[in-house]
Amino acid sequence: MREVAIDVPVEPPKELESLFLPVPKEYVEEAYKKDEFLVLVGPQHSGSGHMRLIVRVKGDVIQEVIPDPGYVHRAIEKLAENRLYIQNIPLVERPAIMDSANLNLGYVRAIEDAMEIEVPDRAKYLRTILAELCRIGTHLYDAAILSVFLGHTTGFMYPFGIRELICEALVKMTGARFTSSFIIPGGVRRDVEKETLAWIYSATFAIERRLKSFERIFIKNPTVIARLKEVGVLSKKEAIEFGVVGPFLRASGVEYDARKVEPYEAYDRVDWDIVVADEGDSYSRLLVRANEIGQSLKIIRQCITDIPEGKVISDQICEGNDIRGEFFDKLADIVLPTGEYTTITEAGRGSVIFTIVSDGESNVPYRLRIVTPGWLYLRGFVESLKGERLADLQAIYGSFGYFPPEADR
Amino acid sequence: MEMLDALMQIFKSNMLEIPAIQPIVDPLMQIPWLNLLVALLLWRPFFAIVVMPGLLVLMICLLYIIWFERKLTARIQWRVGPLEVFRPLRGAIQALADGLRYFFQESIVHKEAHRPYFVQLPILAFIPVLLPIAFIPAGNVVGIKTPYAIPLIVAFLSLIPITVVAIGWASNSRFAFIGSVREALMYVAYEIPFIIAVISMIYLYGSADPYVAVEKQSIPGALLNPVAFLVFIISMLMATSRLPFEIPEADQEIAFGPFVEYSGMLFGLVMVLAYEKLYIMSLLFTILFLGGWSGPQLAILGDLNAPLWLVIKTLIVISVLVIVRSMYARFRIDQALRIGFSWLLAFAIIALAIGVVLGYEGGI
Amino acid sequence: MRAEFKVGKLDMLRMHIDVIREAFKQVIVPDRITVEYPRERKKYPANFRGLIFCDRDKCISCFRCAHVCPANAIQIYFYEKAWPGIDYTKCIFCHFCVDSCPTGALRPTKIHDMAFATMEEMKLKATQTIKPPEVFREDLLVVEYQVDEKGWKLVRKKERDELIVEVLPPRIRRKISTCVDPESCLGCKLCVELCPSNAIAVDRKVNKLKILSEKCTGCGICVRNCPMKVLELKEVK
Amino acid sequence: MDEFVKFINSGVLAPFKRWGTKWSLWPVHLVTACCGAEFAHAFACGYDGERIGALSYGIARQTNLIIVEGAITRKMAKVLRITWEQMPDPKFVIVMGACGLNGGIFWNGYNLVKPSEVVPVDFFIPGCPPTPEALLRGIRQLQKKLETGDAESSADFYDLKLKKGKLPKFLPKSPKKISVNPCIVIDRRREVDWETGKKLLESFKVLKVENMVITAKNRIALRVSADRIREVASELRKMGFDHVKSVNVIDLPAEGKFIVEYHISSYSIREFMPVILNLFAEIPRAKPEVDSLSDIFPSADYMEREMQDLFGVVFRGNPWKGKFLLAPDTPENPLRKDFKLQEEVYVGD
Repeated sequence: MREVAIDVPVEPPKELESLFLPVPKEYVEEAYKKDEFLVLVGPQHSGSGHMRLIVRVKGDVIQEVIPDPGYVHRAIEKLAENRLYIQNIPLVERPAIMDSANLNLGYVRAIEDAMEIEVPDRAKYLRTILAELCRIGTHLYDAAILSVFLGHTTGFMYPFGIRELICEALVKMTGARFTSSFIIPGGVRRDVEKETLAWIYSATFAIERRLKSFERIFIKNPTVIARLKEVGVLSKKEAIEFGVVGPFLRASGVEYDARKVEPYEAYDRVDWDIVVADEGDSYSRLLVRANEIGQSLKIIRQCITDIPEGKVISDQICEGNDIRGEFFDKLADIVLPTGEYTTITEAGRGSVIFTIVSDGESNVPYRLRIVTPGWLYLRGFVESLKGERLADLQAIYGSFGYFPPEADR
Repeated sequence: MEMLDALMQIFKSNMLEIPAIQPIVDPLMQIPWLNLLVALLLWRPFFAIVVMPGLLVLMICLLYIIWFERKLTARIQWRVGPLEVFRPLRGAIQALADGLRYFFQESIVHKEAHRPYFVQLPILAFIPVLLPIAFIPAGNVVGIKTPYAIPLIVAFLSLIPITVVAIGWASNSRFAFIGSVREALMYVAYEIPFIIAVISMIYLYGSADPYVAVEKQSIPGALLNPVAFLVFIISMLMATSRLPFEIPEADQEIAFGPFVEYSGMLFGLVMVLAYEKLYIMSLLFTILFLGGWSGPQLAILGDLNAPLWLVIKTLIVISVLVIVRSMYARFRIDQALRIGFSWLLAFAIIALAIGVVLGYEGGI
Repeated sequence: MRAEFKVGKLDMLRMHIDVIREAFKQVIVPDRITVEYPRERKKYPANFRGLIFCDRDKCISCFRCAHVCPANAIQIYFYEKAWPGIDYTKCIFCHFCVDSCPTGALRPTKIHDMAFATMEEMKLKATQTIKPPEVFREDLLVVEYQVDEKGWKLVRKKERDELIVEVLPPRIRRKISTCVDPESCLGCKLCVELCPSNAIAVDRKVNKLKILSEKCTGCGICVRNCPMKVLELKEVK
Repeated sequence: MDEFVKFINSGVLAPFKRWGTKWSLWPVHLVTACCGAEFAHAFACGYDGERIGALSYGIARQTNLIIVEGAITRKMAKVLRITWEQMPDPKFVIVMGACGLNGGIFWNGYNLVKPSEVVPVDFFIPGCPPTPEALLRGIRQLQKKLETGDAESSADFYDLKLKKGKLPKFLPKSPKKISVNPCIVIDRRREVDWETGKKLLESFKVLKVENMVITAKNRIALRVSADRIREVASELRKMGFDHVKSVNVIDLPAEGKFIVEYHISSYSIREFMPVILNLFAEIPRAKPEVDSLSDIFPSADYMEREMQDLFGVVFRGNPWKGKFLLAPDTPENPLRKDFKLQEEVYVGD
């Protein structure tokens, strides 16, 4: 029990009213008059991430949910306006570090689109492998969070165990467990050796084997099915209305995947299917993602078998095949032509949109707009909570895999 | 002095006979004063309540259950579990470290809590949890011998949820309130099938006396009335709020429900409440369904055979129960209530029918 | 492809059995994958992005690392020569600086497990970056993941992993600065002032640059700062 | 009471207390940012923090360790402080990740607070994110501190004693080139081979927009005047463009205007799925008001609120008032160009 005397610039609120911040006082009073009461879920709550949900319940049934995001708003859009294009690569990865390659890819594609850089085939395949690894990782992460929200700790451990393999694959390829910063305009930072690719190829089988265990103990667990079936239903019409994205849109029956709709990298050269479900409930959201992992593994295997030899970085950027030693010289002075460039990329949790506005003279973006999937499906998530029970809040939260750092940026 | 002699006589008249430790006990009994202590310790009622299957074993059991639960869960979850705290014993004293930490941690009573009740209730809750120990017999080692032991144990067990609800009320917090309501609802859902299952076994044995129950189990009760066995297990899971019925204190939903505001030693107390309840219920379960203290006798252990068998069987029951935790997700409250009121109740009535039929004319 | 899963009553029972079977299988033969960290250490590949140190002799004070750092964690400190100090309270281990270093002076290591009691000691001055730190280690074993078609195993070896790796330096090309368009030169002498190795002189009579190739380190500061962009780095043998 | 506390801390029982606390450091579930992923890895089966006695647990009251996982924003700082105050003594704080130490990559962001200014911190772990090993190292160091009483860093840097050199008169300028008079053209025409686009442009003629241009394959920019934006949007809605992918505001202080953009696309018509329409209007900077589209496209609602926060552009008709994403004490309209961030420093002293 040490004496602690520190100078604290941020004081805890003296009165509890300011904790209700986004809700006016009258709202609270009105709720109490109707014999309903407000439950604050989060941010320090073991069933929520870094956001708060103000839940108005009547008995056990949720009447309305007001989201209070912004607990992880780190001003990425502002910072990006103040940094070189190349310095923004680590920055744009940070919203969702388990999905770093997909976010990175979206940003880099916007630059390549503006500068009209032709990316070599080998780099395209490597990027695809990296993006799919991250996608598997994200889906596993969300499944793990869902299971811990349902009180199923084994279901939390298994995906995180499998994720260790994904992390190891990323380390072997890029040198970092999460934030790879590996994709640069014109290609990738360095070539990946044959042995590493072979390792990843066999790792896909190991992942598949372990996933069977996970499927038996969690996905096809009767208690899990009881908790998730017909909970948080989002019909096709609602899903479109609220602009839900990614696997959650597909779970509601819309066959939309940016990888098919506007193919990029090597996605049009490999054979894979869009996974769709019709029910739109929490369980189909889980199932869609579980099946997508299988598709991603298929893509990775095809990519590793088909990968061509050759350069990994475009001639327009660098003559050699290794950017090391010339990274600054070749990439620091990127200036995009005037205009607005928008790319749409399918990240793990849905489409991520990067809009770069360039003034044609600066080597920093004039404005970088990032719309992450989390931010897009927040509305749908909040709407699907209405009319469900309080205990279902966590089930739906988990089934959407809502990741506040991604949403808040 | 005379009073001491009288006491000594009482103790001696009802002393445990354990051939294995007799060579140690005999010389000790010659020493004045110390002999009184040894006699007290070996006095059957005292031994039953304080040592075995009472408080001491309960404590060891608690440490064991918590460690075993964590270790087994870890094993299923591809990991190791508590280890580094004491490597030679594979981290077996982890629960001790946690207990010590809780013991020395600050106990916060927050501003809005009902202060006296908030502090007293966790201690009060121990009365219904610990009282049944006095009535649980292990062979001829028993605290209070009564033919109505089984109904009494059930009656005391039914008091525990009331203290939990009161704890939630005294905490005066939103999640604690929701947790209390859930506890109350769950209580109704499991208590009726649970009591019916016990009654069916009483019918079956023709007596509420544990001695009769154990005597009549030449075939274990689990085989005689498997339906009651099932109902008992499920309601035991519900009563001790273990997954998949960990609803009143659902960590991720309502943040440990009634216990959300407790900290330090008080939390240590409320946390072990469920485990103690589990221990008592498992003892009852062993007596009713697994033949109680009957088992191969070792002559050298004498009277100790019975409690030893009882505890061993109980530990096996608990060990099997903890595995459920790592297999199932948590049900929702309405689903659990539906299970309690429909399936469980139906099965309980079937069990009662089986009990009545088999136990026709004064038991099997 | 449709993700569907229809369940009947009998399937429920089968699924219950599956769950129980899986759990008991793990109890009997656990698929354990834990790396017991303080005692063991996972072997990371040589390209792992860990702590960075600076080979002072190779450094040409070119400011590339400081300029490329996305977190502004690198500052150049001036002593008898100038080389970078790294602020680990900001460093994000992206190794853009290592990739930018034209001479291979910045060297990566595999050191990544550190905890500090204060933030001050993490802000490294240039004098502290010239050697990798002494790290407190408790590890006795090295673990590697082995995967094949059959599954995933942990292979343990009794050895200590060497954390300071000799990463092959990239192709180092010696470059020197040259004036490609002397007509456009304003003669502002900014390059002369900037040059850290005093390799540029101005011929007063013709107002022309003279770059001493033996002194020029090829740092490129003059090239990047020239207002008229008349300078260029040229490769020499 | 003080004597009692003193006795517990230094009396006969103190070793037991220290031992118990050492092997039972339970971190509270306070996920603050993305380092939470590595935190989870450290406590999942790959590294298993429970091995060394640390069990991740739900509620502040029952734990004794906060692991600050990365960036602490202004909103979260309050929560961190409240959580810390809820915890019973003895309690400890470990900060992991560069963002939590000194801001890391977000060092000059407007919404970041240093955790070390909010709560007393025992150990700092560098990395972005730190590996699970690094986090476990932090817990080990804390255990060591509990055992021996003094905090020790796990790495020792060599220090060369050198005399300070003289700073040169001129220092290299920053690599950033920022245009003084930026010229922004949203609808720059690009020649692409795109049949559907040409057809679409034909069909958009009925909208009577000011300008429509194919800016790239699958991208069309539609310029409208600010007062017609609702009209055009509802027409587009009828044509099958059913959701908004992004709402964007571009600040042009030199020209005294904001550009408000809606990126509209379709999920219901397969042919239009890849198409992203950029519907944009210019509004004066002095009176930044524009009609909200949130009733036509409910998907635009939250993004309009966000833009309201970040730029101070008022969307008439959006029911939300007040801050949505930002904390009350964040600077006003931080994404406007006149809000300047701290500049980088390249030379150490």
